[in-house]
Amino acid sequence: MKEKLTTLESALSPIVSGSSVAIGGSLLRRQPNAAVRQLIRARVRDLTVMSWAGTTAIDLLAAADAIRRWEGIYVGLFNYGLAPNFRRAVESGRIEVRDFSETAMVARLRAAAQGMPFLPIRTLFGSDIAKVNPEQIRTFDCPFTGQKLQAIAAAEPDFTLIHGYAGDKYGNVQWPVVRDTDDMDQPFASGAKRLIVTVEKIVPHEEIKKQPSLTYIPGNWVEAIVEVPYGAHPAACDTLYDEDDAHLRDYVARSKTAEGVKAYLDEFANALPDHAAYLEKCGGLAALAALDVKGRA
Amino acid sequence: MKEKLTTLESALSPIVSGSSVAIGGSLLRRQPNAAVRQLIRARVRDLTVMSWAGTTAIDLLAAADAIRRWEGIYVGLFNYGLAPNFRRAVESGRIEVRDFSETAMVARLRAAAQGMPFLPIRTLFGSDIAKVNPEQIRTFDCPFTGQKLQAIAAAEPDFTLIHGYAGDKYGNVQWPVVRDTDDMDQPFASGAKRLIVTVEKIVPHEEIKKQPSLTYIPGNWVEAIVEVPYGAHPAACDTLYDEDDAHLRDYVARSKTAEGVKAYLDEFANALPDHAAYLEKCGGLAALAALDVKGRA
Amino acid sequence: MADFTNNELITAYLSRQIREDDLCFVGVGTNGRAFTLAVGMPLAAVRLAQLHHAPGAAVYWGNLLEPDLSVIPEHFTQDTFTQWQAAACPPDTGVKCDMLARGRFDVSFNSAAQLDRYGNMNITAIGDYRNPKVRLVGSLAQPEHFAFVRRPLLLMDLDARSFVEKVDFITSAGHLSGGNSRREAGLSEGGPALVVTDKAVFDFAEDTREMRLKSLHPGVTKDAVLAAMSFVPLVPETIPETEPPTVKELAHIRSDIDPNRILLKV
Amino acid sequence: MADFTNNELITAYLSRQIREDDLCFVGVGTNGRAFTLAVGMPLAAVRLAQLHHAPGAAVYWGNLLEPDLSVIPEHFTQDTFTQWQAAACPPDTGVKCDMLARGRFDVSFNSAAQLDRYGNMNITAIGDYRNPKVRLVGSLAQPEHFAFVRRPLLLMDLDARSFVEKVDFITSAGHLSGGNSRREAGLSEGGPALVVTDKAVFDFAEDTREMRLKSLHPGVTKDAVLAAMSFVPLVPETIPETEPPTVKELAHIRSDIDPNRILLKV
Repeated sequence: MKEKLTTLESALSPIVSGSSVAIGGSLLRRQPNAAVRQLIRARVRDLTVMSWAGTTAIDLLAAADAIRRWEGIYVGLFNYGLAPNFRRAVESGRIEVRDFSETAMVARLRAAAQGMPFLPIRTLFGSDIAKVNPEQIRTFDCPFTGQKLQAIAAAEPDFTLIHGYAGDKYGNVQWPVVRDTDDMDQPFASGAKRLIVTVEKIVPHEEIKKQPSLTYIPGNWVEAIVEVPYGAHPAACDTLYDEDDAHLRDYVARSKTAEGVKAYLDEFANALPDHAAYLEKCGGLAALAALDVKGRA
Repeated sequence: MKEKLTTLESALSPIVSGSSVAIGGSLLRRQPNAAVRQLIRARVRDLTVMSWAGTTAIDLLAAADAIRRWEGIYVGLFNYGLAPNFRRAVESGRIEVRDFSETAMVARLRAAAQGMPFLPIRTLFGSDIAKVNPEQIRTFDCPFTGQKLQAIAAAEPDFTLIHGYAGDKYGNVQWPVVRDTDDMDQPFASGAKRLIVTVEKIVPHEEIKKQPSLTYIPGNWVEAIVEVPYGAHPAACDTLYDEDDAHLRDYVARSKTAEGVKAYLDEFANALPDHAAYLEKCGGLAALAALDVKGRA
Repeated sequence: MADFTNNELITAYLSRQIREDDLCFVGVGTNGRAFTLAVGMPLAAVRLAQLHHAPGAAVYWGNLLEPDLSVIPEHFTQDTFTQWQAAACPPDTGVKCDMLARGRFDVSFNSAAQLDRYGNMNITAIGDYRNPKVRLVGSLAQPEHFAFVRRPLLLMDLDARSFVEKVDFITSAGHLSGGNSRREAGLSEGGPALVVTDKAVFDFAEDTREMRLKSLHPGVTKDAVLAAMSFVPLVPETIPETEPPTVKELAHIRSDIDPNRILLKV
Repeated sequence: MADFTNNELITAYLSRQIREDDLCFVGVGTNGRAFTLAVGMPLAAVRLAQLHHAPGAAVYWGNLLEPDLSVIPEHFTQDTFTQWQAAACPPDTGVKCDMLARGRFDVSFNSAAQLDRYGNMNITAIGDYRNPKVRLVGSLAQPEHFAFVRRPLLLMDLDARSFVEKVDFITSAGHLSGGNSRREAGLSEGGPALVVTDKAVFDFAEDTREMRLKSLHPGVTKDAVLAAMSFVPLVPETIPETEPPTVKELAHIRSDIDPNRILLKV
């Protein structure tokens, strides 16, 4: 097996301005926020970003003016309301959006995983989602029944970023048996061209290979793996730690203005050399442990 | 939740001559053989049978002259050679076959699960598998790229039969964390119209709901669930018991002739009232325990 | 009258829409009043149906299929969801999408920023899509609900900004421009069935598919309803009162389902 | 010569076809000589490549991705597979199919009941499809291997019944009728790369795509090869000898990989 363990800086260095990037996680779970802060530090711009239910990762990138186009099912802050910076950027015309409903986005991810240029659905008849996007959503006739169907173009991002629970140095990433599965991280990984994974913890391969069915991202699919404890902060990593309510409230408050969030980004991303410094800035591992939920090993 | 626990006889009684039935398991794992012996006892005929890598279940049904048509990726007896009774029936013209390669069969199952009349692949250009089956495999043009693709018709069996590890009375079936996953039981279940599941053991719902991510067949999809210990015998149920080598050798030997296997079927299916009698006929639970592998609870 | 709250009235009403063995979609998000509308009353309504007349009714909530609704925790952080017990927790959300497209859902609970005369809804953008006045959250599975669920139930507070003549963006196609237009667009029958608000209940006329006042909540006048809408719905000659909760229903809600007023808080 | 077995020769030859980071498909089935061809020599060849020159080479075997090949058990019952350790064991076989269709595999090991001049193969039926003389197993993922794997390697004993002018049924499309016919049918480049037999190795001519004698195993004559085939392949003027295993390769095979002769038994 090939060793793929590296640093956040090195793993993300291929992502340059203008790249397309799929971002995993869903709602306040497993947002790859440590990776996103590194992209912000690296001053990457003009990204095409794809997501499932995106929250902090997308809004942080929007705040940093790193997104040119977004495609996905949702951007918001879950129970913290609309995504303030994403919203501001869309309303000001800086971010172009293309919406996909859930079956449509699922079709896009599965098409990529299956090596197909499209998959069919029949959800979006009559919806303006299809009307505004003839480039990626087209009506065609079923070759068997003749009935009208909608072809949804495959999602083919240059890079895919996922934050996971635990992995080995070969890039094999495992999930716990009991977990919150309300996301599309495995389908995102299945269809990825260049897959970069951050995990809470690197564990020995000997542990991984005892329970191979817990590996949801095989190392064979992975280009680089990085250990970033609390890598989803201020969002949660289910089974390990909860969302940081105080931090999120502060983020929302400071995001009321572009200046406010600029100061936030300077403080929590740009002024810091790396993820370790971010953790210190957030009070260090001792303070962050207050977010831990039972079960964190 | 709705209670779905019943007997093999009652669960299978809706399957009548002429029905189409998808049969789960793969190679010598989790063949729903107890259910198949019940179908044989019930003298069901003219079935259209779909399978992944079918072995004992398909060959037993063929031996009983219960199959009119088969569609799938493989029928054989794995390391016990070709499937003698299936082979005889196909060669004599009693069973009509339509072959599907693995991506084609996967497309059929996923199409059914997704409520689609077809899914696209691009595997079978130049293959006679497509040439002999224009009813279910058709070339069409990608609505985006214009490239040639092949549409594979959804698998829409009337019934789906799966043998699983453990379930509750509501039909929720769970797998162990470490298992042999080389099969398509979950995709078969996802696309089923009427899903009938046999399991090695009925466990309390309280056990199931503690680890909901181990439920691979939600009770919501299930019409009936039946407890049949050693329900895959003489095939294996991975993590619980191995294949019965002596029984399989005897079966293969007796299957050399139609008369031979007729006697086998009389002895192990027709002459017996139920699965309990079959287990007794095979030496009872004490003898069968010799097949157990470590881990059987 | 008034020995029950408006939330109790709505919850009991919704529960009566749920039939034996129905599979119901409930969302997970938001807080405050939006939580009550999107999560609290729907969960309470299904639980009430389970206890009252539909023991086989089930919920798909987040990615939990048939979650145990017998105990409701005080707070909903991530770990609350992680540890929630359920019959099944499929490997990813794609399974739920497949079940939607396959027509396995009977009921969904929906709400929107805008809803129009024909039950088209908008959670995507206010104003022009490419240059929006307000960018909303996107679409989630709301288009799927209107396309595939047998009886989508809308649950929204009546408000002239939300109940508009024509939505700015059709996220979910309801009855489109009425009549047969939904079928002509390629959608199956179905679409939004009922709109349950804090003041009244609406359905959609069988022929024109226009929104129609179906019942007024106890103490609410027709004029109060019309004043809170930007279009005039069909109004029948006689409008019945929304049937209030029974003593038994109230007892279930108060004692068994939501004793700590988590679900029906605001 | 002859201080190595034919199986060792083939295994070492195959291992040299495997390059660093190659992902290789290996089957799981059968017993006796068929096991050696389908499972034993392929597994041994990949393991040899890992030890010798391609530490990043990987196997997808059954539904195990990167199984631990460092210890080979005596018997292969179901439980042997169940307990085999690996980097990953995806939720169902569909994941492997997707990886095939996505072009993630570099090498596959294949064998067939019939193989023809253009590398088309048949594991479905001998005789007429609808009225076969012999019904075989079907197709499995053999069509996928020839359609999507970069370098499919055929591993078959040379036999006039197997090496036929034209297969009765094209399960897997090889180079079809030669020349550009494979591309014209809609398939990507690729298709069968090498045919490794117990007597000789074949490749396919760059222009006509006809099977071509590439090397003779030590001690085997051209005539012995042609006598074991039902068609005459392309035969170059000079035919090199199949390169024998090195001392180092033999040591790996005998001491590290297959000390108990499970994989290269028959």
